[in-house]
Amino acid sequence: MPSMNDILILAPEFYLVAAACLLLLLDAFMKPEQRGLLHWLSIAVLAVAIYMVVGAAPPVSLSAFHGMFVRDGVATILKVFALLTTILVFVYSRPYLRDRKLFIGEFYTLMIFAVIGVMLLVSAGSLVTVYLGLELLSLSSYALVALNRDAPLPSEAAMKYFVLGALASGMLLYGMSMVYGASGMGGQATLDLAQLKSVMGYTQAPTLLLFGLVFMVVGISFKLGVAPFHMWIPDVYQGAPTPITTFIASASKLAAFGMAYRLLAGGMAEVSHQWQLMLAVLAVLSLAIGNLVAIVQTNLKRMLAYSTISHMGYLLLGLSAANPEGYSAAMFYAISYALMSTASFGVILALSRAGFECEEIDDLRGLNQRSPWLAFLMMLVMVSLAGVPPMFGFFAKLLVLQAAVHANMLWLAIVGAVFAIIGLYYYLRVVKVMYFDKAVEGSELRMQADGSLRVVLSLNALGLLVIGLYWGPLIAWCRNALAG
Amino acid sequence: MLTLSHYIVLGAVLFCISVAGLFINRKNVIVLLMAIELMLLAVNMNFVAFSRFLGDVSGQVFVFFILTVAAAESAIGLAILVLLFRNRSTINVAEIDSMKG
Amino acid sequence: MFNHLLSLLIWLPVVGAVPVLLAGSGRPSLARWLALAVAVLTFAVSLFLIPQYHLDGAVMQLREDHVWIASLGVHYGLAVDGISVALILLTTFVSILVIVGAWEVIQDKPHQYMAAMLVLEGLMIGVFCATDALLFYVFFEAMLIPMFILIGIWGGPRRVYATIKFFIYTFLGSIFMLIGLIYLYQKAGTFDLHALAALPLSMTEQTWLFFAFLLAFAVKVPMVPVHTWLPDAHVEAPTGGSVVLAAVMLKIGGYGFLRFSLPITPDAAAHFAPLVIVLSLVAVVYIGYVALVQDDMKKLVAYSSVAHMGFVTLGIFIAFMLVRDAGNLDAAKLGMQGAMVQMISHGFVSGAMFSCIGVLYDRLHTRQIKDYGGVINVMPWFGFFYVLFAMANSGLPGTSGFVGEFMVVLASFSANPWIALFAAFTLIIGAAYTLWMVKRVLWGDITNPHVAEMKEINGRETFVLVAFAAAVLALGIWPQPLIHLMDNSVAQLVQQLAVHKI
Amino acid sequence: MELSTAILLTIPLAPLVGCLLAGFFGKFIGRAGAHSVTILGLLVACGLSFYVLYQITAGGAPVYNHNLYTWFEIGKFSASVGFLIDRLTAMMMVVVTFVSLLVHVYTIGYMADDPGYQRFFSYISLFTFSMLMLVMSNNFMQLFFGWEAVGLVSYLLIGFWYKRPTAIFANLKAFLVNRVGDFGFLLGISAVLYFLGTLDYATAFAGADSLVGKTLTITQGMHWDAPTVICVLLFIGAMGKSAQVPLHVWLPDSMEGPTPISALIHAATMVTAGIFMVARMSPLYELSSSALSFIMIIGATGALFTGLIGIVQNDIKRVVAYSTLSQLGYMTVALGVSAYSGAVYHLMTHAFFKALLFLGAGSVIIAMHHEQDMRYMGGLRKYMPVTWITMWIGSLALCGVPFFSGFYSKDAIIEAVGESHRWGASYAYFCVMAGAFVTALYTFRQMYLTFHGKERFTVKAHHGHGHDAHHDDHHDDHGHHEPGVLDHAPTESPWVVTLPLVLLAIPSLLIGFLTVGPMLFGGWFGQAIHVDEANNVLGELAGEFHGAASMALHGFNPIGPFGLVLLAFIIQTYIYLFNPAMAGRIKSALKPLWTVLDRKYWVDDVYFAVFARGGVKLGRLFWKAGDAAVIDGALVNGSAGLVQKIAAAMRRLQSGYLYHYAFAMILGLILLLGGFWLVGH
Repeated sequence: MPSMNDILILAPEFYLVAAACLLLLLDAFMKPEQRGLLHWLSIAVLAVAIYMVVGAAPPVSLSAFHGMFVRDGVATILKVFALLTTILVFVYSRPYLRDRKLFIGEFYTLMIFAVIGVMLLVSAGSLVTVYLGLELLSLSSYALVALNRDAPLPSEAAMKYFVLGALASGMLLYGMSMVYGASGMGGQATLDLAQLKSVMGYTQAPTLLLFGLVFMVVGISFKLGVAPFHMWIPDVYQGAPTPITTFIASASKLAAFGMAYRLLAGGMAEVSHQWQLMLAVLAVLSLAIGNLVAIVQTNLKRMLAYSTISHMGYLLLGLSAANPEGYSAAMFYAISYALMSTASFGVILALSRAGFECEEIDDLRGLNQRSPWLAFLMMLVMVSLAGVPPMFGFFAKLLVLQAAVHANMLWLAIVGAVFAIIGLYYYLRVVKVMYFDKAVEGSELRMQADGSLRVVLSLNALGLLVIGLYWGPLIAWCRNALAG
Repeated sequence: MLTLSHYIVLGAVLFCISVAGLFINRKNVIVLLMAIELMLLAVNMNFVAFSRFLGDVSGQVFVFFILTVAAAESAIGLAILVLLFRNRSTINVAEIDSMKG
Repeated sequence: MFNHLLSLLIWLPVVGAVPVLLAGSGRPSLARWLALAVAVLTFAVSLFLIPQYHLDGAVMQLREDHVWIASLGVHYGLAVDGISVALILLTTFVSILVIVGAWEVIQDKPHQYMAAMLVLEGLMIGVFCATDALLFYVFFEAMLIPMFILIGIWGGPRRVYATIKFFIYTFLGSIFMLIGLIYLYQKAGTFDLHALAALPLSMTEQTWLFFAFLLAFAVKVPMVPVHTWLPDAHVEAPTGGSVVLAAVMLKIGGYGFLRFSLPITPDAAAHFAPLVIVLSLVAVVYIGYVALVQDDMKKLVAYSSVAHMGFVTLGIFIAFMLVRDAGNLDAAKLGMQGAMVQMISHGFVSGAMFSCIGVLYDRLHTRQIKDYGGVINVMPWFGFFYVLFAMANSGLPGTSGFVGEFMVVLASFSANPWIALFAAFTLIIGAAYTLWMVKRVLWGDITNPHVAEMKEINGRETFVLVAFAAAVLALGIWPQPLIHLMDNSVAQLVQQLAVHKI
Repeated sequence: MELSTAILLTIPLAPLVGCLLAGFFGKFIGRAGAHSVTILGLLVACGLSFYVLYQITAGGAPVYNHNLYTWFEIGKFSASVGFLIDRLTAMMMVVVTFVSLLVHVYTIGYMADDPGYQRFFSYISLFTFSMLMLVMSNNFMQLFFGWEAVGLVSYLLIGFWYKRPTAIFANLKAFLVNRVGDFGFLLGISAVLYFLGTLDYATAFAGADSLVGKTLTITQGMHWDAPTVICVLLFIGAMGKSAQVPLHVWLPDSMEGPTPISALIHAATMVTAGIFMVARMSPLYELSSSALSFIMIIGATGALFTGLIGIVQNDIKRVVAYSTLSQLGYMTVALGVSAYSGAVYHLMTHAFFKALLFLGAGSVIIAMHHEQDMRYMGGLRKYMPVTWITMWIGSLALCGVPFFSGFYSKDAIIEAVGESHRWGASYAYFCVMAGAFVTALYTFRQMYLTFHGKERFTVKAHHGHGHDAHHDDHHDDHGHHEPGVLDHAPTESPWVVTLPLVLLAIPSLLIGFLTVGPMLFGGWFGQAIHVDEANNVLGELAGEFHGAASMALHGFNPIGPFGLVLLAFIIQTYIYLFNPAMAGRIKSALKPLWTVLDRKYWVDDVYFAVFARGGVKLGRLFWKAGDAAVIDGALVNGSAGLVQKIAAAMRRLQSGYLYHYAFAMILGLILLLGGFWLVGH
């Protein structure tokens, strides 16, 4: 029987579920013109959730439901930033949704359910929880991608996302089943990650375990969008409505990191020497594919998709170090990436209007003439993505490279460095288009007249600079979380 | 007398069939959905087999979860399928390639 | 104020850029005056360095040290030695002239131009102050952004190619240095340059690190064969951009050698000194010939910059040969001092040359030498300055251009007469390409009717050129104060050369 | 009593002040203001120089050697700005300031209607300043400063008429050829610093003996004698500045500049800087007889062969220019045989009579309305008597006719060479003897063509506009003339022009007679010049010296230089006074020889083809092949293009088909499985 304690530990999640259902109910009884209220309500709901996550953050790691659910530092950090980025998504997407008649309750409820999925995933204590969290997140995302029912691209994107996602989770499950089996051979068969960690050492079926591991790595890589399991990323980023893309590029990347951390660092710690190398190989692949193919993109969202792939490669650099320092670096990277991508897509959202998606890189031509401030923000984001100091993105790169060097994978760090140079090119191209090209006559590049969007977006972009100048507390937080 | 390995092999075979179904099939999306279901069944087969032979019930519990989720999954899948057909008036996999490169 | 003098110097222009930016394109003159005010203020503050820096005190002075990232032991550490002081003064001095020089020349978004200049100034000062490798790297890289913008927005027709080439070239160089720094951090657990200098390293490690640093700074200097970004950048950059680029930014490469290659990898540097020396001599001779045949004035001066910076690297690395092989510390100091003086002097001379070309360009909107000829007929005063700076560029005694080259040649003869021979060749080739340009631009009868309509330099331009001329002559006639300022620092650097780390 | 620093400082600064005033405020102070301030400055400098000379010689002032300020000081190395005033310096100061003063005065007349009047005065004052810095220096650094500074002014003055293509070509050429010399000079200074550890004269000379036996390793097993290396390198500098073969090519072209500076810079002072420098370094040069042989041979070659070219010149200034080259050769030879004081003495006398000749030529040019071609002159003596007479004095001095100043210096040099046993001395002796003959040939030719015979110009009222390209080179921008056609008859020049002629004629005539005893044979220079006993040829000659008069009388010796001069006189008199047609016949008879001389042994052509054109070709090759093709083309843009290609190729993998995506995943899975299964086993 679940004890009161269990309930308390899961308080934020339970609260969000309840809130989501209420919002759904509310939406049903609401006149369309009152939706603004819904918008602010859901933001408030998430804000409160953040408070509950941080405010009641336990000093030590607690677990509920016989260890199926863990609430520790890592979980807290990831949840906070997942919720935060979701709030950002809400703020950025209101004008966009308004212009496209998508300003409906489902969006908010589904998003909140997806966030719940994220929260479950990042504090999963057992294979079952991982699966449930993952599916809750994925299923909501599938639906969200298809939110715009009348456009062809979103439905195609949704279909691709769904099929590949299902395949990936199928593989993940298949891997889980083998790991489950392997754990039984020589020890007590278990689905609990903590126990897996301890029994893995004595398994009689190393091959079975290895196969299981590979299948699980594939599942994780898919979620992260690491080559060669990245194929869905460009199409989904391009096809999905930009707010959803933003969410997939931010919160669900945090979730993916959390999943990787729970499964590999948690369950599979014993065989880290094996998945370390796998991740290294995958990292190189994603760095190459992501950076190279991004160069030839003309569609901004698609280019950012490929840049995501390369960034996930850098994230793997940190993970593959397979030590707390590496994990913290990777988490730091995941956070930085989440914030950078919200900002970059935020600019797109701020510029797109009814009938104008502002998807093409050339759409930004002469932005500096039309709206210098927005151009400046976008430049900050691009420079940060490129990893030029003193931006947040640079220090994230610095840390993962350092983690790789620390783990005696100097070669990997050098590969990362080389591809950083190639990556620089396409980010600079965006700056070039905004600053050096003349604006096309009659193009009305205006920032959406939404006050909250303007303020929050500015804060988000400037934050990249500010954190870059003073990133000590954040990295310290991450390190403590992983040390404890 | 059936041993664990028989079940595992069966599971593997099912899995392979479903995977093959996923990328050999050039026709129609519904086949994809079926293949996915089949894959989940392969997984369930593994879990049940392991849990039975290793004497641990949690595996079978997991299977229930999977079955439930699978139901939801296929529901969403079909929904998307409907959308797709509404927008493109085709469910031919070979024609869903407007985004590439 | 004096305990945070350096921070003040760095952040004053950077923060000062904000109001300039806020002035907006609507009020250009306000933006200009604000920018000028900030630049002058910064210069005034930088003048306090002279009394504040005690020549007979410790080498590194005006220290500021705050923990920046506690968990990684990264510090916000600033300090200056004589060399930094000289370079900082150069920076603040040139920045004023750049802003004055751009006054009404820049009509398109002047506020952004001025702001970028100020930010650039601050970051460059930061580079010269940083005692923490990571902080240095941050300034070193951040510098690229405003420069990228400057060339890209206000540059010439091929500005995009040039500026992206510039950015990626430099980034390529420095990213490997970053790996090197990370490696050092793994060993030393800190980015503090002083600690890194004390860190013992095997020859293999030193070699790898040396080449990582070499790549980073060779691109910046630039040394042959990684110099090709410079001509493009210069040709396309607006006058102010060129001036800052040539006058200050290139020096950061030479400065980097002093701060990184020498103290951290002395043995590798000593071992590969001949390589660098050969490259420097190639820069002097080969680039000299290349400069000879340029049709574009800016390109010509850009190439001559490469040749002159060759003396900087030569002077620095000749010191290794002198200390390690000949044990001749005084000659080593002579060479090192020569390199430093050459850096400062080249700052003035090249800045002045580019300003002159800017003056011509503003009138005729071409930099092709063949479009000019007989300019002296219509602009005698300009001609005076042009000849003066040309002579300085070809190393005429009495101008700053002579001092550094003279000292480096003297020193290198003590190392090996052949090196001196090739180095001294600059006397001939340098005069050849510079004065041939003067002949074709200034002398002769007017052939191009547009030249006949050129106006004599106005007060603003005169101010800029006079300022440069004063600096060039002062340094040429009495270099001792500058040398005295850097003496301790150079002496200490030379001491470090002798220390084996293995 | 000790010389005061203030006075010494005033000497160079006075002209500098004049220069700055005339240069920067020329507009305000006007022409009169410009020449007054500069001449005033020169008067001050000249007067003080005479005072200093007096103090040093008669006043018993000790040698002055002090630093004004430290230029740089690094470790044990230092360079300063300071003065070393001994008899050598004092004499040079007097020569420089005196000639310069006269040239200033002369310029008032010569440049009267030139738009660049103020600029010109500013330049020549600047030159005086630089030259004084050069001669007064007490260390190598300052010497090099003056060395290059005079080069700069020469550059500016040769190109003074910047509209003339020939002028701006000549000044670039002059500067670059001088730079070739300075290249060696700089290395020489480096060698001094390397071997002697100092740039200060006194210290360097004191330690000079330590050089003996030191060597410089050029390559494995190849060691050069240190003194020789130093001396030769330094002398290369002198070769540039003093226009010694093979770096002489710039001097004739420098005649593109206005005549006053030809007199001042390219005859009297700057070009003798090299001679002065070597004399100043005599303690070093005495250490290396091989270097001295080298110097002697270079000088001898110059003395003869450049003189030969003078015979075929038609431009009156170029004749004088080539005679200058040849006379510089004489001085150099004297240096080569360790007769330093002989060289310096000839330097002094030459300064007077050569300046005189140039200014006289200038006076003629004024009279001929800037026509410089002697073929359109003749019979000028009745128009301009003063010029005529003074020029004759100068010419006879140049030829070394006894009692004229030139005789004493030149004859002494020839004697000294005769005495010398240095390797190559016999060759040198032949050259200087033949040189004396050649000198006389072109000198008399010049005088006859200019002042004697019948007039080859016509005076027309109308103003011709046509002009042919060849002679245009010799025109000023004072308007063009048909050759030999004058607007109005030539007249004697104004007093500002003739006065300097007279003032120069006097020393040309007398100074030798008066000073030869003490200066040449009396060891007048004292410690300033150091000669080993072994090499002291002048010392030996001093033995046979019994007063100036008897020396002159001995000079009238038909088998000897004078005989040659006489012969030349007879020949030329016959040809140009009695049988003018013959000149043409000889020319055609000796066509090949004439061509050789007219083409100046093709030296200029070779240099231009090899160094100028060759350099540009090489540069273009480096640029296009090295920078453009290899570095930028192949490496920079090449790699960028490669990346683009790869990217374009990889992009196609993203086909857009679901089953391809799925397949990619499966493939990845299988690879991972296979890979790690293999790793496992």
